[in-house]
Amino acid sequence: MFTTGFKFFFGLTIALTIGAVAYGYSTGGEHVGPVTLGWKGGVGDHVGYLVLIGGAFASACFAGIIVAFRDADPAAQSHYMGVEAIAPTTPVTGSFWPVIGAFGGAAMVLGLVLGSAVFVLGLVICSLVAIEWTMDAWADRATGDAEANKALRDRIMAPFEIPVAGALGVAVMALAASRIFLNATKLGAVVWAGLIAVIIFGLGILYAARPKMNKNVIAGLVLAVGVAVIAGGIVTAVDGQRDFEHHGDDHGEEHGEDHSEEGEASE
Amino acid sequence: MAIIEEPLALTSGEQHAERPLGVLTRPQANGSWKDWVSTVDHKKIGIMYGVAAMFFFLLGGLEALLIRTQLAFPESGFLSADVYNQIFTMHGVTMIFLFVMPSAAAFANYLIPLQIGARDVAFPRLNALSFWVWLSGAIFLNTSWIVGGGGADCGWFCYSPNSGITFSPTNGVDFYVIGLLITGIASLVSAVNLAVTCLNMRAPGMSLFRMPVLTWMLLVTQFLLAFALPVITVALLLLLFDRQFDSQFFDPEAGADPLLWQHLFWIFGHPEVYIIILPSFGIISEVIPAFSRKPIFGYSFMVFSGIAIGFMGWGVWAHHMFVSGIGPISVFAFSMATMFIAVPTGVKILNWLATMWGGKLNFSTAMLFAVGTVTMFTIGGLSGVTHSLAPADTQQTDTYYIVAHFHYVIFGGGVLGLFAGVYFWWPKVFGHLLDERRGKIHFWTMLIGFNLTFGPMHVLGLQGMSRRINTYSSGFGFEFWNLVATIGSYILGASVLFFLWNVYKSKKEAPNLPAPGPDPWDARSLEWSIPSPTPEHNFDEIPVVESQDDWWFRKYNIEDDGSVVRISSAEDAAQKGDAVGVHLPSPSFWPLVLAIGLPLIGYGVIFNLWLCVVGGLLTGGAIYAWVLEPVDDPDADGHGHDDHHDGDDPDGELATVGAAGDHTEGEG
Amino acid sequence: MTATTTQLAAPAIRRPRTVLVGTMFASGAALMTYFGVLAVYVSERADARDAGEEWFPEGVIELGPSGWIFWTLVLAAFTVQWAVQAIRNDDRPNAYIALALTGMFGAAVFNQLWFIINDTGFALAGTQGQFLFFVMTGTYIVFLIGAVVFLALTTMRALFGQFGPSQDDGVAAAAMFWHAVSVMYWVTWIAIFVTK
Amino acid sequence: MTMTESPPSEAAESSAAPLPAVGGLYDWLTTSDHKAIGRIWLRFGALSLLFFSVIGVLISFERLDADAIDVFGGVNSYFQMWSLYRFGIVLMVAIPLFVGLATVITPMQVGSTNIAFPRAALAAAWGYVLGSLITVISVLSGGGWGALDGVSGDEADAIRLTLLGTGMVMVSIILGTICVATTVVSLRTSGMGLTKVPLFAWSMLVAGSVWVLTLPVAIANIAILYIDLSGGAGLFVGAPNPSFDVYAQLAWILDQPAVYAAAVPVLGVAGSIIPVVAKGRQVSHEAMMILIGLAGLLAIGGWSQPFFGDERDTLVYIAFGVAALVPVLASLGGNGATLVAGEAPVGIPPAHMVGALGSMLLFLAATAAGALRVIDPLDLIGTTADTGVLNLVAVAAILGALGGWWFWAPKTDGRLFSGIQGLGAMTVLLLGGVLLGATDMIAGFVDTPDVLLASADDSLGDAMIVLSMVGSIVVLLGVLGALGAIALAYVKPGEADDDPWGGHTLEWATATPPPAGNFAEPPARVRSEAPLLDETPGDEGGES
Repeated sequence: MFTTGFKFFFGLTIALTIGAVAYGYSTGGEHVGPVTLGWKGGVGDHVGYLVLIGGAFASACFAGIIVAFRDADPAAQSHYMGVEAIAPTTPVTGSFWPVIGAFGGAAMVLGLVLGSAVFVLGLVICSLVAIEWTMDAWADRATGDAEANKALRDRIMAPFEIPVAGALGVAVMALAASRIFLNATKLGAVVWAGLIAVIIFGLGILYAARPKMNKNVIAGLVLAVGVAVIAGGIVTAVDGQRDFEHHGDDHGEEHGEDHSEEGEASE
Repeated sequence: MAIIEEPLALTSGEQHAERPLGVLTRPQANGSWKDWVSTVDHKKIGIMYGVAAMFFFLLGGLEALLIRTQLAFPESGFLSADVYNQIFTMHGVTMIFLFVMPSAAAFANYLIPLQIGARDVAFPRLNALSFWVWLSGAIFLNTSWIVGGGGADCGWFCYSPNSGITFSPTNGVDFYVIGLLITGIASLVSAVNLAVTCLNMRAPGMSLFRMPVLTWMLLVTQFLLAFALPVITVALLLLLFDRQFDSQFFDPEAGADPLLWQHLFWIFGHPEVYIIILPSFGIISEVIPAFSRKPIFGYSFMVFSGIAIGFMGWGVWAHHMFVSGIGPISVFAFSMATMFIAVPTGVKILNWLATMWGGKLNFSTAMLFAVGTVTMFTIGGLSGVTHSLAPADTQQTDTYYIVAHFHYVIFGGGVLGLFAGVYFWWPKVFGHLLDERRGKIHFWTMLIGFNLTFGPMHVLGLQGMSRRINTYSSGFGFEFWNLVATIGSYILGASVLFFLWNVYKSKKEAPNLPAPGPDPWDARSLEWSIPSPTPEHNFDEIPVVESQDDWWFRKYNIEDDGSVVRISSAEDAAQKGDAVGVHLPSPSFWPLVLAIGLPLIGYGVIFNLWLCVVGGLLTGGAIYAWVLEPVDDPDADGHGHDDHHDGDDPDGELATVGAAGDHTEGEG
Repeated sequence: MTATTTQLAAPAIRRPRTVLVGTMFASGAALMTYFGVLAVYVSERADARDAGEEWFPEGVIELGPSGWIFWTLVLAAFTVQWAVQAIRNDDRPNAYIALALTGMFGAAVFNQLWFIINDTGFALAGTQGQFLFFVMTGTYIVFLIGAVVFLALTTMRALFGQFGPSQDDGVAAAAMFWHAVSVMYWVTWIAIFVTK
Repeated sequence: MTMTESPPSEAAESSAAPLPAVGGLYDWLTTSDHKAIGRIWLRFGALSLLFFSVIGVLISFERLDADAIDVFGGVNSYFQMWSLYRFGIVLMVAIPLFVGLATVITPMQVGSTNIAFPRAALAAAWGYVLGSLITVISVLSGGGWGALDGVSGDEADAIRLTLLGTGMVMVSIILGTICVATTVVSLRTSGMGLTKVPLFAWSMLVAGSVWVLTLPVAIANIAILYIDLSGGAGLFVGAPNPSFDVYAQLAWILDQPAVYAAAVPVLGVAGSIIPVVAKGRQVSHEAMMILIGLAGLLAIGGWSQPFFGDERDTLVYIAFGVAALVPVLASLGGNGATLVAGEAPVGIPPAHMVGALGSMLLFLAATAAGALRVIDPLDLIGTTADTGVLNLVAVAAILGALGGWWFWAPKTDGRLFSGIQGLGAMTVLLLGGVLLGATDMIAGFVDTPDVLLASADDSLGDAMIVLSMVGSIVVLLGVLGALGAIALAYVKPGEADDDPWGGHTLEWATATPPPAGNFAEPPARVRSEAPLLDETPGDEGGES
């Protein structure tokens, strides 16, 4: 019995295959090329032909899979599991990781252009997110008890998260403070040092007084850090080129290599 | 740390999550081989120690036979000088670190909890860790034959500069260093664990001075280990840095003290001798009273002399170095100290003799081995005293006289005692006796082979034959006694094989013989008050101890007129081993995983540091998993102290009912 | 710390096809990306041939190593299904072994591909053929890494106790994506290595 | 290390309770509720719509007289903005608005408690936001899809960033779409076979499949371009002078047939709205499904990449182009029939109906224009007809999305948008779209070249360019009106019932605004494509 989903995707397959063959012949395909994936004779315009055939292949896979699942009808899924009915979804806890992942992806994109440091940062963020996300997904379904799930998750991940977060926090603080100190005048540095100490102290008091931080404050911090990462990347790109001499050298080396390789290849 | 004291309430009809923590879920015993690799039961670990030690005994013995074969005739070309060096080094290392020490650990693991009336050692998973780490280190050490370009070739004490890259360019010494570091970790962990067990896990009424002598001697051994191993660890680390990372701790040209290694090694090395010998003393202190039908003579002298040895053992290390130029005052001081240490040892020998004196002696195989231990150790001890005299030692050093001496001590005093223990506790461990007739043949062939092997070495040594030479020229008068020693060594080897035959045959015959019962020897300590083989939970109910040799007093009463009257048969007095729902520590795979990581780190240090990352991840991951492994028992707030019953068991009351029916109700 | 984890309620059953359908679409997208690169590759190669230009220097690309990758991926296709089957049978040790083996095969493929890339001595800024060769293999490597990461994360969840007879979708999804990535290579193998 | 401090009974209860919403920024960043995720798409899409409408006006202004007017400062900047408008209006406005609408509505339409992979959907939404920002900022700082005058140097970096930003938007769209499509396939409520899903959900499955099969090909192009620009052989872009080639390689996304993919959901929106307006069932639900599927099929692109071999004169290209008219026309017919068969609305038509029908008309106009465009003798390819088709499709999609938003506002935003304001705005938008499309089509007939900043050869062309600018301003006005109405609805919320229109499908069985988990209790077994019509009279609205 052909299901609706199958009909749709298989229809796509047929149409795209016919399209591919027709396109092949109409763009200069010869002999049986267009019907044999170019086994004998040309297929015409390769780009169009291959994309059409690729689309046909992908939708054929879709068709095969979806008919194997009986369109993933709720009845079919329940039958497969041997139960009367399965609720469509189970509750999923809110999580910062998707948004951090998006920022990590953005950092990778920026890094691909701006420089490897930003890219590596993005990669690290994305890797962390992949693991954390996986563990969140794991914990959400570890047991049927949301409290216990949270407890299990914390039990597994807290031994990593707290030290890493602490180290990162200290690193960011140290880095930021050092930038300020380096930038300020001699007296200014002293003033800044006092100011930073007071701020830290104040935040400490605040946290001690209100240990349950407003979640929106946390959200604001996450967003701020994410923006800072992006902004940092851009600043590095704009300003960093003078500070970091290697940046220019890297390009030089790359070009040098390219030339030598080219020379070899042309020999 | 249990936070949810009660299991979470479930809506009726809901299913339980199968494995919410996946691999972190504690495995359950299910009767397969996995029980052995995940076990935290001190008895199983003890057995594994024993089996593995036996394997390395055979390996070390094979190496010994190779040595003796090479030395049987002058100018033999059987082994090259290089291979010979590797063989005798690995023989020494194997026998000491991979046979005698783990054998002692086998007895300690199996018997300490039983003798003090505990359900397990203090830290069961650490106990498993000790074994697996030791085994991984042992295997690592021996893989140097395959991947290290041969074994270590610097002698078991591996003096510098022989141990340096210059004189030992293969990776053999690296394997020696890292292998001993790994086994050292195992011994250290085990030492802490067992010492805590002795101190903290004793049954009610089991005061320190009611502990059996074996437990006492093992406790002293654990302290010796705990203080001696860090020293060798330091030395080995320095050597590792010298070899792998170009440091210069042992390079005199760079200003190093040439004697640094010797001091560090022997500060560990001499206590190590007592680490080897004290368990054996403890064993025969249990065997001799049992077969003399008398309590041990001078229990407190026995204990205190053991403790004295434990202290004085630290003050004699430089007697290994009399000829190294440490100066006359040092030599004198250490010479005196060495003579004094003979005193507590002599006390022990006299006490054993006095125990036997007037006893109703029963020369079972175990007793024969015990008596053999006393006599052979006396020979070794006396020859030892001869080199406490520095002038004599100057002559004897590095001759076969020394080899003869320490084999009489270690084999005669140590190994024979271990065999006494093997015959004595075999029924307790495996539920059947080793055949006595074959046992006696084993004893006599071993005794003869032993004396034939090592007796002549006294002569050879005094004749001036150096140890550690791969061959000798004819015409110095070494030929005859060397040949005799070689013949003796083969007899010794045959006796060991005969022992294995006895094990096999006895096991096969066991079903047709009457069961030995809980107390086949009419012995005195608590392990005989429970069924043979020991049930998984040891004691149905933790006994309340009222005197030294408590078990004996449950069988016998001393009347006012001094006569001994049997008040109960052993079968009646013994526990039945039928308690149900006893809470036991859950098994765990992580000790094994952690142990697998360590040799990887070792290989990494030698070959490629990336491997260290893999090993480190494995080890670190195992530690992490270990820490997070749940207790998975609703009642778990500790273990081994009292009878909990399983929350799921609707008939949990049975445990108490069953336990209440036995002796404690009547006597306690 | 929960004193016990054995007494907690079982998680609710999820729709068993959700992850698989999602992965199906994602695999389709991945395949189409790959076909997109391949299309340009083949097209430019045909143009170069028509113009009588040399695409690759003679003999630089050897068939041997690429064939090994082919067969490695054939093996991996079996091991990854072995993992699915094992998790369905609640045979966890087998599942872990199979997942680890598949990951190892993935690493092996990466290694071989890296060797091939180095072996060719091609340069990104070389000829059109060399450039597109980099693009092709690079794109493939990205997807391969993606598949291995998917497997690794799945393994992680399996190790922490997820998936089993009642819920094998995660492992099956990883397998599905793995197959899609294998298909990419098989197509590449024919398109680049066989019909150079 | 206390892990569970609450008593067991509480802990057990909490597992069943829906997750509490904190609200505010925290929810924006962490939510796992599809409605909040969809709102991220919708709101940022609305902002983008405003931005790109303004850009549209600016470029049409510049086009009036290239020599005299210099809005952007040079021909190169003009080209950058011109291409930004084209990519933006499709990839960052039209499609995201539909993805957002679908993220909110389709799970409810199929009776699911949430979208499939809510976290992935959230990541997709933010990826879209960030990707768009990266793209726009990089273009504004000198990037873009190549440069007409072949500038080199720093601009190469910015161009690469533009490409990657575009790629990030595409990946996010694919990810978001996969969540929606998977929801439609796998999370339907009991009894709802695939033939019984509401048309909007079905159109999202179709469009999603098309996007999943098409956008990756563009990503492949981007990958090649990126690597090429990063020190490749410079085969396609003539590095270090990135030129028009970058745009040319990607232009197929904005061209027939791929561009139609952005508007496929229009058919679904109309198909969902019209029966409700008509207060009767869709005349032939299955036929509509087939038509939507057909529209999707004919919108599959990627195979026609003129850069690699201009084969746009082939039979297949022409056939695709002409055939695209058919499903749209037929679908319009079907909806018309539904209107006729039902109780046609009396008096002022509701805004969403204008949006739905208007978008259908625009889409029809687009396909008609496209059909003309592919007819070889007319020689329209390469002229402003390209832009004409694009604009028609884009405005059709925007109008459709806004119509849908108006219709589903109680579910997306928990309030009603003003009907009158919406009606006005959409009418203006419709007019603007027609003007925009028609002028460029006519200019195309007199061979006014596309892309390049050049005056038409004749006065008709010039006139059309002026009218086109007027059209873009009208569109902007429409957009301003619509967004203003939405903003006003937040200032003065219109009271909204759970089911103000008498809807047919399950989203109207939830409360307004819908709670977390959507349905207080699982919907009753579905028996037709319009489950709420199946219920006994008087029992309207499924929720308690």
